Amino acid sequence: MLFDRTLMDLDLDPADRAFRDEVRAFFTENTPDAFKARVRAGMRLEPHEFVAWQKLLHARGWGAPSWPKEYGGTGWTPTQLYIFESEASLADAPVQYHQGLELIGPIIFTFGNAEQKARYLPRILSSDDWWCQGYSEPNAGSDLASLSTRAVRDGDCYVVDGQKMWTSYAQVANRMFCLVRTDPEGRKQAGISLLLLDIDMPGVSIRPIITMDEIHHTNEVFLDNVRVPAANLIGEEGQGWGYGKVLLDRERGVTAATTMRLRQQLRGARAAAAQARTSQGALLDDPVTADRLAQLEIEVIALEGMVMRTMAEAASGKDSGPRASMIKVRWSELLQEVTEFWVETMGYDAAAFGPIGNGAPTEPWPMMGMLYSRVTSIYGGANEIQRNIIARRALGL
Amino acid sequence: MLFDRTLMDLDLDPADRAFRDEVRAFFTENTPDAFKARVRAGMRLEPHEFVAWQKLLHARGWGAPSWPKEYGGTGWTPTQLYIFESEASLADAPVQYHQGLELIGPIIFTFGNAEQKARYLPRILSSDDWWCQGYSEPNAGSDLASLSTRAVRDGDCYVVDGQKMWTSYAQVANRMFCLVRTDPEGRKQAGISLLLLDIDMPGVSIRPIITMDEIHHTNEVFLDNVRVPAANLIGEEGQGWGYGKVLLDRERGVTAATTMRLRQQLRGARAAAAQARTSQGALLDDPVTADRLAQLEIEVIALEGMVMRTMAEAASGKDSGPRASMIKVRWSELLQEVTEFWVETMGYDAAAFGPIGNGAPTEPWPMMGMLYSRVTSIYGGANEIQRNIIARRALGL
Amino acid sequence: MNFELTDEQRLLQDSVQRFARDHYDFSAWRARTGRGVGFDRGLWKQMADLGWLSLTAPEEDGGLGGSPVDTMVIMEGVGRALMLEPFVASTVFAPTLLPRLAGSERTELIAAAMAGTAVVTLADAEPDGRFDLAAVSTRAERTAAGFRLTGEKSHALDGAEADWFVVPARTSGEGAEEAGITLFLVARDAPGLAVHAIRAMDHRRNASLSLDGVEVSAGAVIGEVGQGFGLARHAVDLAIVARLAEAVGAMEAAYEQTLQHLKTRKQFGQAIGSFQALQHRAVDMAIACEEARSMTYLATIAVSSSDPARRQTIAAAKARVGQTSLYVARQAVQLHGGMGFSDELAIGHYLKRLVMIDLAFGNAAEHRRQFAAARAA
Amino acid sequence: MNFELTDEQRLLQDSVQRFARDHYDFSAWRARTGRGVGFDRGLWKQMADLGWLSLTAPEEDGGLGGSPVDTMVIMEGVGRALMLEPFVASTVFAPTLLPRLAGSERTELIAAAMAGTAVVTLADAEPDGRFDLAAVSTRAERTAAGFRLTGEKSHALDGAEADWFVVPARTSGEGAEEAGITLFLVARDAPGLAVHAIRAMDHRRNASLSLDGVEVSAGAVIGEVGQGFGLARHAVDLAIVARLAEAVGAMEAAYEQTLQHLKTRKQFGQAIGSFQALQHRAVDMAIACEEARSMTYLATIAVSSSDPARRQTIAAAKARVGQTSLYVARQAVQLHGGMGFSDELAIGHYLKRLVMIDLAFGNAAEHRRQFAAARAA
Repeated sequence: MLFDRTLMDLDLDPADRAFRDEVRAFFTENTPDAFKARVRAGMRLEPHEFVAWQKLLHARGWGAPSWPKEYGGTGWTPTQLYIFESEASLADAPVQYHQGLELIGPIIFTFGNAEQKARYLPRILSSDDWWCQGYSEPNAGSDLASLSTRAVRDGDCYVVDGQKMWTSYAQVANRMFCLVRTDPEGRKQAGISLLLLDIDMPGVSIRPIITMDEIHHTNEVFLDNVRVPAANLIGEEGQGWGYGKVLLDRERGVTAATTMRLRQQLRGARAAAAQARTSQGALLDDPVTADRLAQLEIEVIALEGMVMRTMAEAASGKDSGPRASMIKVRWSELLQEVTEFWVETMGYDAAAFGPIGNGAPTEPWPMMGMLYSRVTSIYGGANEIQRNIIARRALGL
Repeated sequence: MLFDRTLMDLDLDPADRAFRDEVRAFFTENTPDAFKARVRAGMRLEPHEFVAWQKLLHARGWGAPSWPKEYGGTGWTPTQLYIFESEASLADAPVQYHQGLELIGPIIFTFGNAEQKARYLPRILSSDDWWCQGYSEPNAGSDLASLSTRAVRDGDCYVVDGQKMWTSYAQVANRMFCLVRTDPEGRKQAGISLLLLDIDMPGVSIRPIITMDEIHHTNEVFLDNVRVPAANLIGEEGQGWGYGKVLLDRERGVTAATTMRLRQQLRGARAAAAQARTSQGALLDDPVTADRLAQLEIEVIALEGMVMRTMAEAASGKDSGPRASMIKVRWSELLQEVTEFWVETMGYDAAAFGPIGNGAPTEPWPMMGMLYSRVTSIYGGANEIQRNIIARRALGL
Repeated sequence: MNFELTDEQRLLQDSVQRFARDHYDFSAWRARTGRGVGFDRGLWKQMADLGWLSLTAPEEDGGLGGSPVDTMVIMEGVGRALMLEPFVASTVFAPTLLPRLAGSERTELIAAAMAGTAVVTLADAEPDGRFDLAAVSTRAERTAAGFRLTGEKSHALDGAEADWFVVPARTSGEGAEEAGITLFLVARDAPGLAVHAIRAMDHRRNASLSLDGVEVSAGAVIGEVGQGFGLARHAVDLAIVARLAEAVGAMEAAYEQTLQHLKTRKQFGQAIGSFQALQHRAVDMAIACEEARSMTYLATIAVSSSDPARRQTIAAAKARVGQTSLYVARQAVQLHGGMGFSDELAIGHYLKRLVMIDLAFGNAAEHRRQFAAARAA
Repeated sequence: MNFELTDEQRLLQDSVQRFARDHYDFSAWRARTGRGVGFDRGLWKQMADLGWLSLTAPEEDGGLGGSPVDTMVIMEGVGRALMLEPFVASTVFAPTLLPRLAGSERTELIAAAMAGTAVVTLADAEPDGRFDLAAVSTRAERTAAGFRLTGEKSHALDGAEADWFVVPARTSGEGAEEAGITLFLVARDAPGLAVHAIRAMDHRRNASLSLDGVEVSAGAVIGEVGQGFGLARHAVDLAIVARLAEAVGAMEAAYEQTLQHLKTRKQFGQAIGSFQALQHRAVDMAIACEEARSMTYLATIAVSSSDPARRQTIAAAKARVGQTSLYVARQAVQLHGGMGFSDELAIGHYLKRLVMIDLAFGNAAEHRRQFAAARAA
């Protein structure tokens, strides 16, 4: 059945088929059971689990599926990437943590100098560095160009002052890439630079932000007179806005891979519906429930089709235009609907979030996944911003 | 069952209950069978049928349910109005044609002079006059203030030149109320006046516009050097925008009554689903079909609740704020969904629209009703404009 | 056609609002939930002293004999302030069910419920029955002294705080038959009763129950033996209607805070409420609030009527308030951006409360099903 | 993973576009439909001369042996220009079904279909079976010379233009059993056959049929006796996929015209496309077009594969293209305002065509049901 195999069977060539078998075997053998329930609900791993997973993939030579071979990547074709992500999804394997691998890594190998490449890239692959992202600020969320964190050149250092917001995993990171204003004059987008910081530099302090799912994913980061060596500047001073935009586009691209994971959430929801009892039998045998699940499955197939076309176009060197933004919009909407459906199927079991008192939740993954899904239409440019971007860039409105 | 009685049973007092019985008897006895299938699908009557229906109501003393007694209206309470509309709906009785009765009539009795009242109001009640509305223009649809039809004072006449668009039933009307620009200077909204024309005045010509439902509802009206007596000006010159806004608000209010008719379309859809066969039995017995119909019925109940609150507030002299616009938005959306559902239930019967050749359709009411419903979210201020109005006037955005 | 509150109800509304302002602002709420405190007995005593818990108790038992509209007034305030106390237990279940208690503790217990010293709730569901109130497989065997109860209950609203549980059990019949269900009052400390208390995402503290040969006296029967279904149905319908008012209070608060946010939050150099797409979203939220309030009024009027369409109206209202309130709460989070997703604003907590209100006694999908079934009947 | 057209397919695409530009602009379309002309035999001959009708016929019968992707290329153009000719009959039903004809007319008929002088369509449904292809109660009794057919057919796409009908009838079995259905070729002028031609809202001219003891020879059987269901299923699946491409062509045209309208139509002193709420609507329309195109590609690849998920993919595509295309067409009307509702612009006609494409062979709700059933199987 469609959801238990990959769509790619439609026209895989023998080499790709062999690759698929290899990947499938790897995921089947190596995905820890402890990850599965959590991953299936659309939740992220614990940080130490992310590190362990990355080290496992790196050991297999698959630490950077989307990077060129030159920097330690796999150099895979889009078809291979699609197979890799499909099979990961099928095995309830987690995604890799993306802020080093998919965001700053490619910026470093594209715009960084030789020293920066040598210093940082291997430690991303090996997961010895954990990078966090210093983009948003309290008054610069979707309107990133309004950022006000300042970096003033002083000898061979920049002195950085300001506040970053929504810095995911700053509490476990040892590195941070940061958009700062190096020139306070001129247009909002001008005068922004991209700096690399070490989290243990004096003047960096972190305040946790607890989110609706009762998890500590994210933080405020205060930068108070932080002296950053000028050698940590990426590319040219004042060109950070351009690098930042490349990076935001890449962040949306990451969603294409994540989209393949919607099947995980669908499987979870289907299993929950099969397990749920009503006075008439299994909830999944209720035609209305089955119909609603079918609608979600159908929408996921359509979105996967968009991902396949995007990957195929990438393979033939064509620009897919706004489709990455479209996929981000639809993926987040569907993740929300599927996890909502899943929680609904649970009936009164969904009332069990945590123990009495102020203890931590007892791993109520579907409910946490449903709550977490709300942020996927906000982060990386809210869906309203994505629609603005599509209207302007692609539709010419 | 809820949909076969009126909600008002919940708390009707004995006088209202007696009134309901009287109205119910009237509609049961007087609604022509020929109207019913058409009315149920949400379509309008033929013009001669509208006239006959109005004369019937007028003879019963119910020609103007919403007017004060002073001008020949019923002087009913909002509860009585609600009962009247509910019972009309239950009997598949048609609505009254509203452009004279609900739009220009109230403007005349509010802003007109004694002579205008005496001349026009009785002929609206008796349906001896048919009024059409000269508001929209090719370049002034939702943006009505951009209208460019000009009226220049010349002795005891205005000379009118311009073009009106979407003039419903101009082809059968003998009168037309018309927004014209009497002062070309100043702000767009200023310098607009409200004039009453006779359709047979020299210089008035009409071009039919056939709409998607293949019906001739509407027209372009060309005004070429039309000499209109200055006595036909309503209120003061240059104040037409204010009158026009009152009138547009009233037009939205008309929708509250029309909302009661959604039960007709629901009954039609339900009957069609009960009649439609599948290889498993009646379509209505399919749980998914029944569930979708239930959703529509529930949304209609919610909307009727909004109408009831609006009427109750009107009775106690409170302003219901933006609820009239909200009801217009939701009514049109629901009319569309219900008629779409109805057509869907028909299966291949919905393919029969008309005879081969260029003959008229063979009264395929549900399909025509579904197509006609598309304009209900456009006319009287498109739903996008309604949302703008609500945001500005009620939400303060 | 009258949707106006009486003068007394307006005073009650003021009293609830004042109480919320003085004792229940969001920072106080957050401090309490952060400390893991659910039910605050001190506040609860004050609420009892204000007469809120006596409002709907029968006059012959010292209550005020109030109507579902009175409960609605309180519950809107409860929703608005995200209050954590067991109002539905005390203003719906206790006054509806205790007066039918066979035994002599009735007067004493009603007095305790009104004083806030005893919380009584209903265990409305079983693990294999989902939301079906008639799906009772808990068995009540007759004993010399009364009955012995054995079975599982998957939900009792505010059960973690309850001193007493009303437990439907089968004295005859099987499956989901309505006949043969009897309601029993069971003390929390009854031997054989295990109360599995759990915190829900909205910080309310519910429970599931295991009954392993719990002995009760004949006086523990509520209503007639074998005739408990109708009573439970009526109690749950009243509870549903009360929860709808709570939902309306919560969703309107979330909507109002969002409207305020749209007017004050600036991006790209202007208030975000000046962007048309967000304006239209706010309008759709406003329409959803109007629909939910209208539906809640209809259901609140219907629940104490003899209208044969009563259950249809309640099911329709539960379904539509569930849908509209979740729409509003989700959009409220979305329009607040990252902050809407944080635990530090009330917005996310409104969403969580509304998810739980939609769930309890059957969600929107379940009530659409019930509506369709009642239509067809 | 390859969604690129071949060079030949690109040439075909150009040819269809050129033909549409030269012969099928909207004013020509409107003049034709205004005169009540559906099928224009002159244009049809030209299309045949261009080779379009031979494209998918088997090579051994003089056709080009083309694939569903070739049909897709033509059908997109058909949808875009709202063409009225019976393409599905001639590029799907004729080349799929005629080669299995038992009798000797096979070669001659295929040649006539390719030349555009014979139109062959399939009567896919019966009044009591809704969209269920297996719900055949039309009876085929054996006679000395062949079979005698009696029953009702509720739909034959483009049936008003057809010279021949492929009629499923029961030689054994009953109800909605797949076994026992046999396909028969029946001439339009066969005694006992009444063709009720009707115009649909999209100006296509379909038919329902009454068969009252229609006599056919043994040579009129298509495929094997009793084994017709699989053949009909395959023909309908190919027809569905062709119609999806037509839907994509029509919806994209409606979307593009709307985008153009947003850029040129001015209100309140600015292009209406500068209003954010309309921009976002246009984006949602663009996303819907992307979804529909992606789904159509998947189904077009699947229909000729041996993938066991083949029917699931086709059902999913039919459902989703129906939903997305109707969304786009309805919004196209809405964003055009009053003019969108008039008969004078193509916009409303795209909506009507897409309503009929959604209907034919089962609408979105039906195909979601089929998808769920195939999932569960």
